[in-house]
Amino acid sequence: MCHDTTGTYKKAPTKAGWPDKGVDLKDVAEKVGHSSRRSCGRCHFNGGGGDAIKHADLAGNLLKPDPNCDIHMGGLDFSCTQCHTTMRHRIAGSSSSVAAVEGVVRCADCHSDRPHLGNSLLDHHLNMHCSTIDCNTCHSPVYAKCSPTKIWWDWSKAGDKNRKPKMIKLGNSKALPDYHVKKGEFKWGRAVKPDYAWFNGKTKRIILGDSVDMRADVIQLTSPVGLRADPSARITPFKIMKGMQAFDARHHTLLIPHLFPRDSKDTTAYWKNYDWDKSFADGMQAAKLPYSGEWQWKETWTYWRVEHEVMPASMALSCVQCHSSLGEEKTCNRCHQDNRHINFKELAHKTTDFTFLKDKRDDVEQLQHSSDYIDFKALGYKGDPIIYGGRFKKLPLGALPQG
Amino acid sequence: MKRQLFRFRAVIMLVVLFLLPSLSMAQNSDTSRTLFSQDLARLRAQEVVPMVDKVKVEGPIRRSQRLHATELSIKDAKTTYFLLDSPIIKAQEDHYAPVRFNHGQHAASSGDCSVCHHLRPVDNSSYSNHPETVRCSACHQQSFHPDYPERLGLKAAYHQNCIPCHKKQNAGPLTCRGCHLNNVPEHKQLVKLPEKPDPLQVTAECLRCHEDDANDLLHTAHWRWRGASLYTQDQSRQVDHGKGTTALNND
Amino acid sequence: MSHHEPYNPLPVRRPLWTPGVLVMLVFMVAGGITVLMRFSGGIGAVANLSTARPWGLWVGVDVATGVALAAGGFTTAALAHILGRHHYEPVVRPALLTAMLGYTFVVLGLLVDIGRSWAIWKPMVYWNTNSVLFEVAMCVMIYLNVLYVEFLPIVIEQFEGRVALPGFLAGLNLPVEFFLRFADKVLNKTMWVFIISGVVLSCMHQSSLGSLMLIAPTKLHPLWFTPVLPLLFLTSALAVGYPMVVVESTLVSSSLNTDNEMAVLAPLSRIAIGLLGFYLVLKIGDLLLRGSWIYLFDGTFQTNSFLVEVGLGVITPLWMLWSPRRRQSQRYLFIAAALIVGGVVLNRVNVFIIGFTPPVTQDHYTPALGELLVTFGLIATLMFIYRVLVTYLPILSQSRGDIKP
Amino acid sequence: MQLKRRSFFKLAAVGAVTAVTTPCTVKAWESKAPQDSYGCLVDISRCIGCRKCEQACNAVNELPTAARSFDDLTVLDEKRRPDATKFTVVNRYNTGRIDDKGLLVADFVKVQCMHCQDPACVSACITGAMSKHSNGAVHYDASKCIGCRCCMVACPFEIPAYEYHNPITPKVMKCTFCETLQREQNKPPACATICPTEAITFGKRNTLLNLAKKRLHDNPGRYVKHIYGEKEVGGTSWLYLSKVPFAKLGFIKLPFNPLPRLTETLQHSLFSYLWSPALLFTLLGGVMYRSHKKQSAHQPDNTQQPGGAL
Repeated sequence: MCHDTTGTYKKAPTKAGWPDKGVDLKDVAEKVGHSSRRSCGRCHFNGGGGDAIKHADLAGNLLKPDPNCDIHMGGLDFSCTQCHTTMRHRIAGSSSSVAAVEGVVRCADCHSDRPHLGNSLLDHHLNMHCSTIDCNTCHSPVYAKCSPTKIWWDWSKAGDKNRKPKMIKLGNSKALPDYHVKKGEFKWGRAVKPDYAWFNGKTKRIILGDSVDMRADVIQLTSPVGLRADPSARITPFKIMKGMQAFDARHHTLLIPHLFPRDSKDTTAYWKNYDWDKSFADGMQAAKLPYSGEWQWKETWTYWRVEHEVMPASMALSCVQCHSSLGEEKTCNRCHQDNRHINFKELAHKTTDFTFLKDKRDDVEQLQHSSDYIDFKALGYKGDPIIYGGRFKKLPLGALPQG
Repeated sequence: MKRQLFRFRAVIMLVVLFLLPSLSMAQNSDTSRTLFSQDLARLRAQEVVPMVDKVKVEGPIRRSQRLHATELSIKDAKTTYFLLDSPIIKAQEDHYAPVRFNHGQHAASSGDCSVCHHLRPVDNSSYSNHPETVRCSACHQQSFHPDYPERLGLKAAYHQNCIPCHKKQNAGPLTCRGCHLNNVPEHKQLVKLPEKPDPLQVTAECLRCHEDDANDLLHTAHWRWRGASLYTQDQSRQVDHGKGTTALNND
Repeated sequence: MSHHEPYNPLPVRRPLWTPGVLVMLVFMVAGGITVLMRFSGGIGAVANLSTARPWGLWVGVDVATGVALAAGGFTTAALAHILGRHHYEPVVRPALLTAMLGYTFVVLGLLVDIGRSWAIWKPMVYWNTNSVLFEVAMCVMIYLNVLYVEFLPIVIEQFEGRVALPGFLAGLNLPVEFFLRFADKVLNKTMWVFIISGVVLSCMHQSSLGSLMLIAPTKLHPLWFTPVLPLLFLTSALAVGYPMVVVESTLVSSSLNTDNEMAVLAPLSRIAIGLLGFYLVLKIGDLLLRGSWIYLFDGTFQTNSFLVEVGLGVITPLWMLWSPRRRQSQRYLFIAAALIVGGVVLNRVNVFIIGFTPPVTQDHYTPALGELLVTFGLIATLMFIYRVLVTYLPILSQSRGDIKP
Repeated sequence: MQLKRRSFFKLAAVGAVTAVTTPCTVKAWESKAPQDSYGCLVDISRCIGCRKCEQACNAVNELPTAARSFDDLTVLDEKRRPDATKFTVVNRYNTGRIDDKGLLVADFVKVQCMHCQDPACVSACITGAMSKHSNGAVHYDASKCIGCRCCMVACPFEIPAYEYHNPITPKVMKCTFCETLQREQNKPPACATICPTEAITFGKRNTLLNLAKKRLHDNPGRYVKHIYGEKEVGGTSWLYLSKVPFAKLGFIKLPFNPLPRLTETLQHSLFSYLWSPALLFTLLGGVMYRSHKKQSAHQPDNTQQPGGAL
């Protein structure tokens, strides 16, 4: 599977266990090679049961990526393992969705902690940002650029055999259903602006069998850990996968449904019998967890960090898209008194070139000229740090509102 | 002869460079990637420049001073990305996939061209642009050259420049595989399987040579669907989490 | 020595299958099985040899010691036939037999030890005249044939005119008879060439066996490594020749109840003292001259082995045999001779095994069971054949004719 | 036994002539080292212990698949020696050398046949299966080998290994200097070609010696002032430069004399044209003749002994 270079290897339906009978195993074995975007993507592009369903930034388009979509894989033809280095088959990378870790990959591993290479003032300021802002914040300003992803999945609506799915198109994407009788109701997103949160590398997780606080409006199955006051935390972009899932009303644990029928005689599989109770009973039994027989639908969020699909440097967010204060008349020259040869205003007012997203999203123009990419107040600032000071620097630069 | 060959190659390169923008403009954006930086780098890697006969030997400090005096700086590094895949090395052996070399990154972090470009050719006529910083392969070509016994071959020049510095700076890749993948040997001859083998036969055949790898694999998170979860809040001491245990809905 | 007794070698008419012989058979079978294992699984299957210790018990004992202890053959021949001391003839034939069998088994031992036994003929075609081993091999090969020729008259004496091969071989009776007659006639005239050649060849390879190790100055312990090692090997071979005859003769006479040869052995031992004394002087002189005596008291295994070799194997017997009175005692004589033999055996073992200390790997060597079994098996076979041959051929002197029951 | 007067004198004359004439013709021992041979210079300070040389050696010489992958550097935890399945090994030595960060720095030493200029194994080999080629290689010819392992006894570096588990056609196994590569493809030994840092420099031995001296001169303090193999046992084709004293890296101190000198001098001065055996033969013949005559005079009836032996 991992070292197949022919692309013909596949597993029998349910995509697990034995290889499909039709595969020419001899041919596959004779052509083994390094893992590739294709072999890794076989699993990792399909998180959630299909292409780009859950991952915000991994999808089948990365087999032949547009350089604008992913500069590493598209422009420089990187394979996964060139960043996710392996040691004795342990593959580096810390996923936000799955807890197991066998090494961490950071942009700085290649780009260093001072990744902006020039020695201009701008480079200096950008490098200073690196201790507070994750690289992806600026360099992956939108996620799911090239393949639409699900951003809402309501399991509770599943089973309505009469409901006809409405087909949606996002930009020039193919038509996407908003409903599937087996799976429930969806919302799709494309070139979505991420949610930003402080993140120090650790994730809070609900593990199977954990009881949750049922009084909460939203159950956060995974959520980033980090505070503004935490020096190791940086503002990091996330896709929040939202949806409705079932919890055991008495044990307050997440319920696992049995979905895929084992065989033609299966009476409990939801996708055959459409009976949640039987499905939960069977699923929880398989997981060796208690099931009380009563369930309750709750909204759940899982945070998926946006880390792939880095855009070319020319498409990174520019200063003014977060720092609305720079959009005013006085810009960098608030501090830099002598103008020298730099046109500060032009520099500050420059906005990102999102023309690449034209056919991917309807409101590209609006996105391009937004100056509120990061909601500083939500992240614990009083407002734009240029005005109110950074998290460890009490240096209000310029016109601090009096009073 | 060599020089002629070089000129010929240079002409081809120029043609390619001129055609490049028009090509990418002519086609839609989906195929513009066909000749993006990687392809350029690939073409550049194939060039073989004429060998420099004589070099100017001076101490590292004097060299550094002179480089500064020429006002040559990092900004002059036009090419930021190289693929190290020279036919010079391949002529002797071809065991490894090309190495990505971020020239810009290295130039910026060292801040001093003379760290790597430690000598310059005495005769600079054929390098009218930047005689001070000719590429590695201008001096370092064939290993054990009978006429230049003290001169390292290209491969050794790379390694002797890269490895000690990475170790000293404790930065960048520190292992062999950090820089280059090895080429997978042709398995057609190695694999001995009957027609239509059953999966267990295939596994046994793989294990014939790769038993250690198989053992390694059995301990990985990708096999066990569990593993150390060091970055999970309050569970960093638990070592048995993974897709098999998390509450994500995976069907 | 004017009154030498008439000497009358005769076959020993005594039952062959004694308990002692059966014990030998057990060793022979065990050795045989080990040899089969060696030729099916390789040397590594039965021996503890390694890259740094390529030579072990087989070379050290089967070959080097075997050659040294067969020295009785040429020393007695030289004494009795070249120097014309016919008084010593009663021991010449047993010594000749010992030498012949000894060398035969050296070659058999070599066949087990060398990796490509089938290629043992190659040195005859491919010559490396720089190689000491080449010289040794050529000498041993020729000398072995010389020994066979020297032994032929004994066969002739027993069978000439009486050849009666059993069964279907009877057809060959006539040719064999013819050959024996012819050989008798030719050898009668040419035997002196073989006798002198035997001595010359022995001197050559006995000394060269010592030169063998001179190629490895870093490996051979300085107590033994000396440019005069070939001379030491030659003198020690000369010195051990007669004591070996004494030991062998005493063992045979006591186990087969034949004559004891004290009349011959006592004067032999007098010569042995001289040779042994000469050997000791050379050895000590060499130690002093090279200054290697400084190693003598450093307490290592090698040093202790050297002390035992010289102390117990040379000085003690020299002291024991010094007095003519003690020389006349069969027991004293036997013990002293046995000590000399032991000393030379230990010397060869020291040079080839114990003193061989590869400095890079400092690899140690302990003989494997397989090596011991092969060595014991070979020795047992040798003794068995000796026993068979003295039973059927006129070798042992029975001058007094009183064969005890 | 009959020793005829005439035949004895004939023999004596021949013996005496050889005995007198030959010792004069024996020349002093001379090195047979090839003058324009190739060699390799191993700069231990450049070796990074990657084991690529082992891998290349294994592939080129078609040696058995190694039990552990060549990428597995944990094998360096123990000191290894070349054996029948590997012609070269790299060993790691921690000599206490410390880098500028205070971390221990290991040194790596490649071990293989040194291809001596006057090889002891070649001198010792009974059939000449070992030979020194003009290109510098000490060549092993299995077709002449009888398996006596005298080469292994003779080698001061304890290099030649043996296929102890091959019952019928075992071979001596050692570095071949990739002679076939050199001859047929004009390529350096595989280990030198693959070495990523050119820790192994291939070239004419004389050039390499000059190069080594230049490195010693140009990098003061970097190396110990010794080129191992320049003079050891009369010189070796493989030369080593090191940062730390060689004694700490498993190199033994060796005499500068070529090892075959002693035995070959002995052999040739004693046995060239077989003068000494001839002389001894003559002498013994003389003694025998005298004692024979004396006895014949004393005992005119001394006929042949019964049994004819003597």
